[in-house]
Amino acid sequence: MIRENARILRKERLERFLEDLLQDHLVLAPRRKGELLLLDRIESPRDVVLEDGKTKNSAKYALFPQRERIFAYRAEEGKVELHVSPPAEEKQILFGVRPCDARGLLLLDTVFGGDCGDPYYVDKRARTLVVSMACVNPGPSCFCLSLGGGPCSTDGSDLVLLDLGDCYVVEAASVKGRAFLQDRSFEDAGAEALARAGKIRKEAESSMNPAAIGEALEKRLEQPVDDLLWGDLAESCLGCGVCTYLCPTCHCFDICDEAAAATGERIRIWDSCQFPLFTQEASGFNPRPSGKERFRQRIMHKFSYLPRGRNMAGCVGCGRCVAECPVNLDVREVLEKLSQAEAQ
Amino acid sequence: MENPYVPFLMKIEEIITETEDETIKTFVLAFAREEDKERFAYLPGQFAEISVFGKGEAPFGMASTPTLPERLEFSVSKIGVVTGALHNMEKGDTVGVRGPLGNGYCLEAFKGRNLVLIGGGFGFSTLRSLTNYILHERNRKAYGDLTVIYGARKPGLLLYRRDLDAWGQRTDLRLHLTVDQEEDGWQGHVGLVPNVVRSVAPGPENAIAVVCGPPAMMKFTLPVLGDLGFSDENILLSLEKRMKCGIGKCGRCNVGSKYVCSDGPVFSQSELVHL
Amino acid sequence: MTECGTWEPKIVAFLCNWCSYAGADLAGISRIQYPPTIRIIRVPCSGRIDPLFILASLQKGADGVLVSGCHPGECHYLTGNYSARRKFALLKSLLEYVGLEEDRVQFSWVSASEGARFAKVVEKVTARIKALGPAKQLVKDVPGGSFDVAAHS
Amino acid sequence: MSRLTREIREAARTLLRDKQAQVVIGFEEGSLPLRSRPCFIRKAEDVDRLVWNSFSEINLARYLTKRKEKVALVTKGCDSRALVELIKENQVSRDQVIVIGVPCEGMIDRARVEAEVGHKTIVEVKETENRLALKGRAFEKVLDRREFLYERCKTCDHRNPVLYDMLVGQLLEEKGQDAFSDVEAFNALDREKRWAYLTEEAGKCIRCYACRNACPLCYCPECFVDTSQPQWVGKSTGLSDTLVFHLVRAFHLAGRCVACGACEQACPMGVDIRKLNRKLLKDVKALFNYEAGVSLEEANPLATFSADDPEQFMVNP
Repeated sequence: MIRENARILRKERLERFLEDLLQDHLVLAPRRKGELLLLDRIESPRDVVLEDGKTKNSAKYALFPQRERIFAYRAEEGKVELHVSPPAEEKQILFGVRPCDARGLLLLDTVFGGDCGDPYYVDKRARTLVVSMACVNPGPSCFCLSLGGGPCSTDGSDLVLLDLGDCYVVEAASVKGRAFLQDRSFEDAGAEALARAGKIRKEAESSMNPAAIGEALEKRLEQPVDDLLWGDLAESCLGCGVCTYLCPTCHCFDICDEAAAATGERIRIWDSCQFPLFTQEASGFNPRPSGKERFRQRIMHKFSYLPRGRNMAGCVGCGRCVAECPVNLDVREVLEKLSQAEAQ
Repeated sequence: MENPYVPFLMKIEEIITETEDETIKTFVLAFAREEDKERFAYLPGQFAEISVFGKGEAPFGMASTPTLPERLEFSVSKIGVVTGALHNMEKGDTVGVRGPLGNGYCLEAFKGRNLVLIGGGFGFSTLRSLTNYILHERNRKAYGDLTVIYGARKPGLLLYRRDLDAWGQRTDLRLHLTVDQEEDGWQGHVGLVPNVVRSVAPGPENAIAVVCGPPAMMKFTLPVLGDLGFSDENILLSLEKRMKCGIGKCGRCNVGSKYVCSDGPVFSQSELVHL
Repeated sequence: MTECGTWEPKIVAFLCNWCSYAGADLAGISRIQYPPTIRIIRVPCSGRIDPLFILASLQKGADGVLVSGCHPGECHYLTGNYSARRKFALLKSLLEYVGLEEDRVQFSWVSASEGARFAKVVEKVTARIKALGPAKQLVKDVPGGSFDVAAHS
Repeated sequence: MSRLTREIREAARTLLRDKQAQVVIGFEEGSLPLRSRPCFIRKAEDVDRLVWNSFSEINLARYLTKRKEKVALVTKGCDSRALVELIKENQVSRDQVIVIGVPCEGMIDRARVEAEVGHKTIVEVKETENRLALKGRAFEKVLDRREFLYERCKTCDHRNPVLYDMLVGQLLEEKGQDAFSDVEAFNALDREKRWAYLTEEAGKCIRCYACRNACPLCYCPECFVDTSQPQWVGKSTGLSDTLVFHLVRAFHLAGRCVACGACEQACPMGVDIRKLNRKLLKDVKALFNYEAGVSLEEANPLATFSADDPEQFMVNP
């Protein structure tokens, strides 16, 4: 992963580097707001907190915000005018996101990109440079390795930084990243630094114990799972939206109007498959009437439908749903139980 | 790039109250711009999202036929927020339209085949579209026998009476209307759609059955078609789910791994048994 | 509007059908003058008032809300206003606590025979709200995009 | 193993073995350090999963409504108060629940512990008596658990369950009455400061409804934020809608909130939800002399009245 083309960014130069970026970019980076560590816009390099692990919100927040206007309208006396805002032009940098979040963008790319793409996402993605910070110290809720990523994965990133203590090894992971590096003067990483980087990476990986989630589970989920098991798995679930809203790959949304007397706007907002209203029809009929069906949908969508349809699981193992679930309903255990459940 | 979430505007040209209880109205919409009309090339079975500004959007199948491209017609049952607001609108008002969305009936594959169209209640709108398409003088020769079986709870709830009367006069279409509750003067069948399908017993040879209606009707019609000898590949269903984006992104209308909006809404029974 | 100094507040008044609404009616019949600031919504009883109605009014741009019912002991439904009074006490205190301008939401008792009192209540409520100026705190910001909303109103 | 854990397991074993209860709802070890989580035990041989520790924070009364089985519930003070309200509101029948009462010495606020170690990754936690031994990848630290309790636990005056069918451990001495000094202090701030604080807190909210769904008393089949005809509250994270959501939710819990803190501990964004509930707790006590979840007989303060209730806030021309 860390290859020949790697460069070095000395820590004492980080502040200057960020200041340069702030000149002509909107920079989003981990920063503290009270006790919360959030990926949010920074005004100064001093706002950035790189050592404290992953942010509460995931990188999707920057490309698929919770609320987005589709258009504003004015409707009077049967006449309607629409006003669609032109896209912003500012370039943005996601600095210091974790490899799991960067990898999550690949899944969002498959959903929002491609034919009939989502103009908001596609436009922002094109304007965004992803500079991720490799994890040297994965936490107990992390399970990126189990899903094909890793604490130092370069998937989805343009540049990846790895902390060597006194400096960062910087590696370009995309064409965009290479072009970015070329424009700036960095020292080449010497053999010694690369060796240290490799060692740190190995240590980070070996500190995790990956459970096998993958083809076996996918195969298993092609066969029906006992409805009673879904009931058991979902028994403690509160049916809130924490797991889906903080997830870097969950992307379900709602479209609704917010209206004043004659004007208003149509907005696109996050929605969650865990909410009863998500599928409830106007007649009151709900194809997923209870928490059990909604829990099943979340798991099946992530670990069966998406792998089948988009060739990538809807999970990158960031562990936010594990750590932030109010009742500590651990998806890793759920998957393990599903893998072991006998076919019907 | 084109923004698939932004509707174009259409004017309500006519509002037709379809049912005696006035809960279903058909809205006839006129294009405001020629380019919208040209872009809106659709097949029977496709749908569009209709916007009432300030209330939101809801999906409706086109009830009109592409053979009359000047107008779009949507039949709307007054159930929720958007449909309620639509019912309060008047001739001359403006709505938004996004579409055509989803996949319609595969007309190419229907060519030369006998067609059995089975509809119930409100679900009949896209079958009306399909029927009128096939009956068009340019198209009729390309298709085999056409049988239409359509049921409602009572005669006053049957949609498109003007079309049904005209179809009844024709010799190139077998029309079977049925109601659950008989009324004076009713000359059609009495009984639930699945039972009528069984008694009419359309032949499965070289035939495709298209079913659209309430879930219960579809559920009980499927085994009847099976008994009559229709294979799963030759049974098409048009599904309905709560939808928002209509382009397979917002995540709510899936049946298993398929989205009703972008993979459907028309599915063959053989596809559905795998979901 | 505000700029010209002729600003008049918009006040949503929830009046109970049996007392305060009749009181307002009497004020009208008796030709008692009071500020034309209120938009009346008739409710069966002050006990029907859900705090949500009050907050929704403020969200939609009301500068103030007045809720008025029968005097204690005179409720058409015997105790509706007593129950309401407890709700109102807690709501008033909560809104104040969170820092909402105190006089935006006000409560009163006006009977069917108190046309003059009704007019005085509206005067007092209006004066207090006028002193505060247009409401901003809970107003839901629904932009009209590039449309200049103010220019049209 | 702590004495309470042992006694809870014994009680559960007996109840399941004698078929007095079909399910025991209690706590088990969580999958992460500093966590315990709800568990549902239906077989006597599984009772050894049950634990009791400083992380048994979730209000398990949340799991009682709409349940058909006969339940034995591991119940601390605040859970029991929620149960009392649920019984009074006819959501749970007293006969359906066997209350395994557990006197509670307060739960640990893990956010405080995490802040104490500078947000370094904690991989292991051991609790013995009042000591909390933390282990990270490159550090070890021992804390006094009493210093890291939730605020609400520090001022809690119902550490013992208010009703129980069996008791594990020993009743604790109750602290004095809550003086609501936090509410007083906040009230003393300028109005603009109070509003600024509340809007900042509401600005963090992501409308995930974890607060509502974790609350044992938020059991409405359809919440006011979810109604569509009329749609009272917008669905987006606009400040106005978010504030109204929190204000009205707090108000719906007036005289019912048992101060268990389920809402704040469920909130992933650290919104100070209890700010509103605390004020209502204080007012309900001061104005109507009522404390929720303490007595099965006393009527809910908003379901009753007194002829001389305060009304000095009314406009009097």
